[in-house]
Amino acid sequence: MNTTLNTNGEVKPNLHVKLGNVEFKNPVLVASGTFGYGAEAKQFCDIEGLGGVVTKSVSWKPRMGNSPRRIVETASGMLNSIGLANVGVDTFVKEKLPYLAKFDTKIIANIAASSMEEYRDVLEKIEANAVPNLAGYEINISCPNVKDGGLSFGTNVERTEELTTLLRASTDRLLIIKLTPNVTSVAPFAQACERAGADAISLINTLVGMSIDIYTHEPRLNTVTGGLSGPAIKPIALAQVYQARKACSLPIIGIGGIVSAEDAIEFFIAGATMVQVGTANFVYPDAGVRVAAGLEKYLQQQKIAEVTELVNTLRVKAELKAAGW
Amino acid sequence: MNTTLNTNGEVKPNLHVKLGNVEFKNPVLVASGTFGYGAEAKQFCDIEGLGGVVTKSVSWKPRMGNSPRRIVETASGMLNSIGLANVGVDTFVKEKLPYLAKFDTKIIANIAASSMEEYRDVLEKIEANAVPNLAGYEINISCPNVKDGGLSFGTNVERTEELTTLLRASTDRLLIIKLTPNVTSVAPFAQACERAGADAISLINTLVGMSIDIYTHEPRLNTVTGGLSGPAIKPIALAQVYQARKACSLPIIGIGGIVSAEDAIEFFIAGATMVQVGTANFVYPDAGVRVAAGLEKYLQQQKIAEVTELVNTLRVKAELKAAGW
Amino acid sequence: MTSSSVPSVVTQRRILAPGLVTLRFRNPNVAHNTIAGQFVNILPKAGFSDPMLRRPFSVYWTQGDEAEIIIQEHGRGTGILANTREGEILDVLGPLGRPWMFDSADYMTAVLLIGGVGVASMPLLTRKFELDEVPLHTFYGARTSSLIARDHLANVHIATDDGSEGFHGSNVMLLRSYLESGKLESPKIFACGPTGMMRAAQSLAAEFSIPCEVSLETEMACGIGICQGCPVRTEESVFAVTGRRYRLACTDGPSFKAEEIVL
Amino acid sequence: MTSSSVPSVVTQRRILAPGLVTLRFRNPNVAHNTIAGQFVNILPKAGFSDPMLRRPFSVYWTQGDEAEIIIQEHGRGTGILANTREGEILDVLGPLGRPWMFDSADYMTAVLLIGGVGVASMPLLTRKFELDEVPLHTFYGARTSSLIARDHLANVHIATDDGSEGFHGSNVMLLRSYLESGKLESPKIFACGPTGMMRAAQSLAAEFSIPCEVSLETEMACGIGICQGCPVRTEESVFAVTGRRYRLACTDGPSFKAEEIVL
Ligand SMILES: Cc1cc2nc3c(=O)[nH]c(=O)nc-3n(C[C@H](O)[C@H](O)[C@H](O)COP(=O)(O)OP(=O)(O)OC[C@H]3O[C@@H](n4cnc5c(N)ncnc54)[C@H](O)[C@@H]3O)c2cc1C
Ligand SMILES: Cc1cc2nc3c(=O)[nH]c(=O)nc-3n(C[C@H](O)[C@H](O)[C@H](O)COP(=O)(O)OP(=O)(O)OC[C@H]3O[C@@H](n4cnc5c(N)ncnc54)[C@H](O)[C@@H]3O)c2cc1C
Ligand SMILES: Cc1cc2nc3c(=O)[nH]c(=O)nc-3n(C[C@H](O)[C@H](O)[C@H](O)COP(=O)(O)O)c2cc1C
Ligand SMILES: Cc1cc2nc3c(=O)[nH]c(=O)nc-3n(C[C@H](O)[C@H](O)[C@H](O)COP(=O)(O)O)c2cc1C
Ligand code: FES
Ligand code: FES
Repeated sequence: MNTTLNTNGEVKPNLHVKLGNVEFKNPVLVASGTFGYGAEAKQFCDIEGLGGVVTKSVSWKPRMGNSPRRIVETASGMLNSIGLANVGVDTFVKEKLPYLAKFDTKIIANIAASSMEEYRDVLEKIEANAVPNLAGYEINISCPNVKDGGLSFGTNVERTEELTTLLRASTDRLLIIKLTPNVTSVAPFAQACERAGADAISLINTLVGMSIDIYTHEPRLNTVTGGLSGPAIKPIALAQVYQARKACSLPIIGIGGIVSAEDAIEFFIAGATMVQVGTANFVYPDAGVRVAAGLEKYLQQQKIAEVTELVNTLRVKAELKAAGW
Repeated sequence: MNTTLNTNGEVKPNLHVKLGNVEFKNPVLVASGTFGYGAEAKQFCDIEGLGGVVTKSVSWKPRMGNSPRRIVETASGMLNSIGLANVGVDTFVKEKLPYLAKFDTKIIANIAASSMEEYRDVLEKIEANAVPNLAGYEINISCPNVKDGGLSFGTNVERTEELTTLLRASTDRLLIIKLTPNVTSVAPFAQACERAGADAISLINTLVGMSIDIYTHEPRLNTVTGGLSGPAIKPIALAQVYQARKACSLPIIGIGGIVSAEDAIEFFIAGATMVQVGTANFVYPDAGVRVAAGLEKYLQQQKIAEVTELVNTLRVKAELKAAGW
Repeated sequence: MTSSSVPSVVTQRRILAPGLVTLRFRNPNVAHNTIAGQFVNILPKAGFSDPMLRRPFSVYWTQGDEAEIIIQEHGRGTGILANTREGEILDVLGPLGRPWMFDSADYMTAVLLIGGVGVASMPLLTRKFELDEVPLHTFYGARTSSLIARDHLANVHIATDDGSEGFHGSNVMLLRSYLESGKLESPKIFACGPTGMMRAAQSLAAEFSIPCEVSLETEMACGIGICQGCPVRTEESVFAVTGRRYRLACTDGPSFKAEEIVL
Repeated sequence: MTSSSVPSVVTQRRILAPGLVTLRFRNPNVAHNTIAGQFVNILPKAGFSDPMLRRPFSVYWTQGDEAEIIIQEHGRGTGILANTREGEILDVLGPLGRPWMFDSADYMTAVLLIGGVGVASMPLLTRKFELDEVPLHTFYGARTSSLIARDHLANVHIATDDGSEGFHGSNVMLLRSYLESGKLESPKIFACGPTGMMRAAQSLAAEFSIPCEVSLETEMACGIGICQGCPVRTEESVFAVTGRRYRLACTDGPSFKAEEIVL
């Protein structure tokens, strides 16, 4: 249906994906907190080349963020302790949402809060000010670098389920729960989201990490520990997506260390329907567009008509499957 | 007491550390599974320059290991799925232990098993064949890449405590429990080990990770998922050591991504009494000796007389401490 | 149109002193559009993730289609970059950041206060002042004479820590003597250097009630305002008015009014 | 005494074909002690962890205090190494691995079966046979004529996939015709090349009941037997006798008796 021909008369692969009843032009989103609210990166990235923009976590009140130092480069990754610095939901709906509404792409509003009620209030405020391309919400229950950043929800199956149920009642748009990798097993969380009626889960958020200045004996980050992201964590993210894929039937949005189309394809094969590009935006502000372009090329070379054909195609040998891998 | 002068008449820093009543010549061990049984690396590394050798996990019976492919390089790290390939405890006590007994350094025998009884039997067999420089045991309850590799102990606080109690009864040598990072919080595990009478805990073992060949759609490792190690995981390891340090008063052996003396020093500051060098041995077989040498240099430059003065010296601002960081 | 990072061939590498080099590269966008005070963000090794992040460098000079940076070897990233050879390709993103606020009407004499590699943004600023015929004094402090990058500066008063050239002592002390003597008519300080020097400049400006702008170096993940990783703490007075506790060094800066921030 | 990795300065770089280069470096230990079939393990970029692991290369040639390797660009590690320039330093660990088993008494004619960059361990083997005056035939298969590394080989029969030189087809087919004609007296095959070629060599050797040794390439983390990351599956018969399911490519190999392993 969406099959078209490119200039060489070859079939142009179809990158469209559907999540719930929302159609995205491609499966590549930019991750919350790594692309601002769109305006910042606009000069460097063709926003309409993205499947969508997940906005920086927004909370009820504006948050100043943590005091410096907020970032530390590590081997193939970085630690951050931004502290959910954000403009607050009022400014978000007044300025940020209308700005993003001008682009032909989808918006997913990421919400962080420290109580059930705050999550709901923020969501309802956005819902009341929705713009046409607002696809839905991503609920951040997994921020490791503020003390009230939702991780108390993210590491507790019951609270995850309760929160999801509550928010489900407040919106018909996409409800996506963003899970943390900082748990023994992601499976029960994925299942809790499914039971509570989420449309999808996204994973992973950052891993708890730390770095120390050996001359001052001080933690390099102001908050002692922070969140680890970037290529270093890709193998972990991929394993968690795979484990979530086996545990539930919700669509999964894969996140973690994606820099190239090849990285994204690993996530599709492991079971993700869409992906988000995070830290890579800091290196190439148009990383998401590059990933989408590379994806199209790969599909063409592999003669695959639809990107959705890749999803959940991991070939695991029968004997390993039987043994529970 | 151990203070000596070097050729320039400067004070030579004292690298000795004590764990229980065992004295190690320096706090740098080589990690289990990354140095064989000593003989393999001997040509490339002055074994007596190490604080000690933690031997490859040994089980009751020999294990062939997993079928290829067993290793995959990742960004600043590697995945392995060796599958605890080892000679079995019989050969271990007949050949490997006597070989290592010839070196003036300490041996820590790492044990992996799939049942309480197997752990105990292996330990008692080694105990019965102990050599003078056998300092004790490291109990691997955290191998992620064999289905019966102890991770069922490592992710269950009660079983961790039970196993530790059982093994404690079988030896007066050092009993070190090696913890997994694949849990929501390491704190209860550290505390369980302390309650059950362990002499120390070591952490971290590898993180569960995965890599996929996007052309065959097969997992790159034969076992689908494997264990991630190397510099990529250092920030995570450091955070876990810090969290364990706050949770219990057992000595900690820090492991994860240590390549240089600077890396090791971060672990000491975070609260580790000793460290282990793992993956780095694959790049520099004498990595442990290099770390010890670098450590001595740092202490000299910083005019610190004893390496033990570094331990647990993280400076956390009062307001952060109060807030629970 | 969006502009992204551009492969830029290195056309010249000069070694000024051990660990101090300049790299000239072809990048018409940076060469034609940079205003004094802006910076570029350069990837130490494209295609590899250790090191992963770009490194920020002030634009030191521009001519035709080429731009130049000056690199002081500091850690691993600058180590790689400083050893780039002619003909190699750099991955350059920029120009980024806000320029120096040279257009304000609050001064008549420009005072450039330079500490070490803080010189990097001064040649373009000097060119601007010369074009606009603004009287200009440059107080350049360095550890020792051989570390001074002399190109494209004007009316330079040198101060060295070791007394190997010019005034023996700090450039801030030297500037103070000029201020005390009243030799500088309605001056504004443009300062870039180590934090200690910047703080001294901040107090000096307060003491003499003269405008002062400081260009800061903070760690940056992105350089374009999307990571929030480069906060600069604002003074209570600014916070009271704006409600903003922090500004971003990469997009609100790198230079700030000295009285508005906490160093 | 322990020997560790040694900084080895690159003294010569030759480009044989696009993506195929040789590097000669100074390393007396490797130069004097390598026996044909052994390899070195080289760090793509010392001090950085992406890529992290060493890359194994057969020792291609040795002379005086210098050793040479031949690199086929494959991925990121070989990409960096192949672009090393003269004067740069490589971090080289070796010689490693077991040499070719050329000393066995089970043959009179040495047959070198080469596929592509599998040529790497053959020059030293050729030198050994020439020294020992062992009759020698080399069957060298390549995609096309320009990819053939001709140095230091002897009695070479070429086969190319595209027919651009020598026999049009595979070197195994060419060898088969020699074996069938009985031209080779009591031969032993020494094979190194792509897995397909090695399997073909394995069958050929079985069919003609002649000894055959194959040199394998597996992923390696350490190259010295400490990681257990490079298993080669042994034949059931070997397993039955030795109880070992796997051998290690790095220390038990890289070359194995063809009949003892599963390819
Ligand atoms: C706006 C701006 C302009 C700059 N202009 C110049 C210039 O013209 N010439 C020059 O030599 N240097 C300049 N610097 C400093 C330069 O960016 C750092 O020296 C460099 O990033 C250090 O990288 P490294 O890998 O060598 O050091 P490492 O210490 O290994 O770097 C580790 C991390 O810390 C960051 N970091 C370390 N030191 C600094 C620093 N001083 N400022 C910012 N980040 C730092 C790195 O970017 C990296 O993320 C500038 C910095 C900024 C913010
Ligand atoms: C004993 C031995 C001798 C060799 N001799 C030569 C030689 O003389 N000349 C030459 O050009 N190549 C040789 N190879 C192959 C060479 O080591 C690989 O091409 C190289 O490791 C690929 O690294 P990369 O980073 O370019 O590729 P990538 O695919 O990016 O590497 C990813 C990982 O896979 C491993 N890997 C990928 N391909 C191979 C392979 N074929 N063999 C082993 N590991 C691989 C890498 O070492 C690395 O760990 C030899 C391999 C072995 C085991
Ligand atoms: C600087 C920074 C800020 C982030 N802020 C948020 C945030 O506000 N909300 C959120 O849900 N995730 C946030 N994240 C997590 C990312 O969205 C993403 O889950 C994580 O970085 C892993 O992906 P990556 O490796 O591609 O960066 C942030 C990550 C970084 C690096
Ligand atoms: C190839 C390989 C094999 C390992 N085998 C074992 C093992 O047998 N027993 C064990 O307790 N840990 C084993 N480990 C884990 C290491 O001892 C160490 O905990 C981990 O690799 C993290 O440290 P590193 O980053 O320094 O490698 C293995 C690690 C690697 C990479
Ligand atoms: S460096 Fe990213 S916001 Fe300033
Ligand atoms: S490569 Fe490590 S054992 Fe062979």
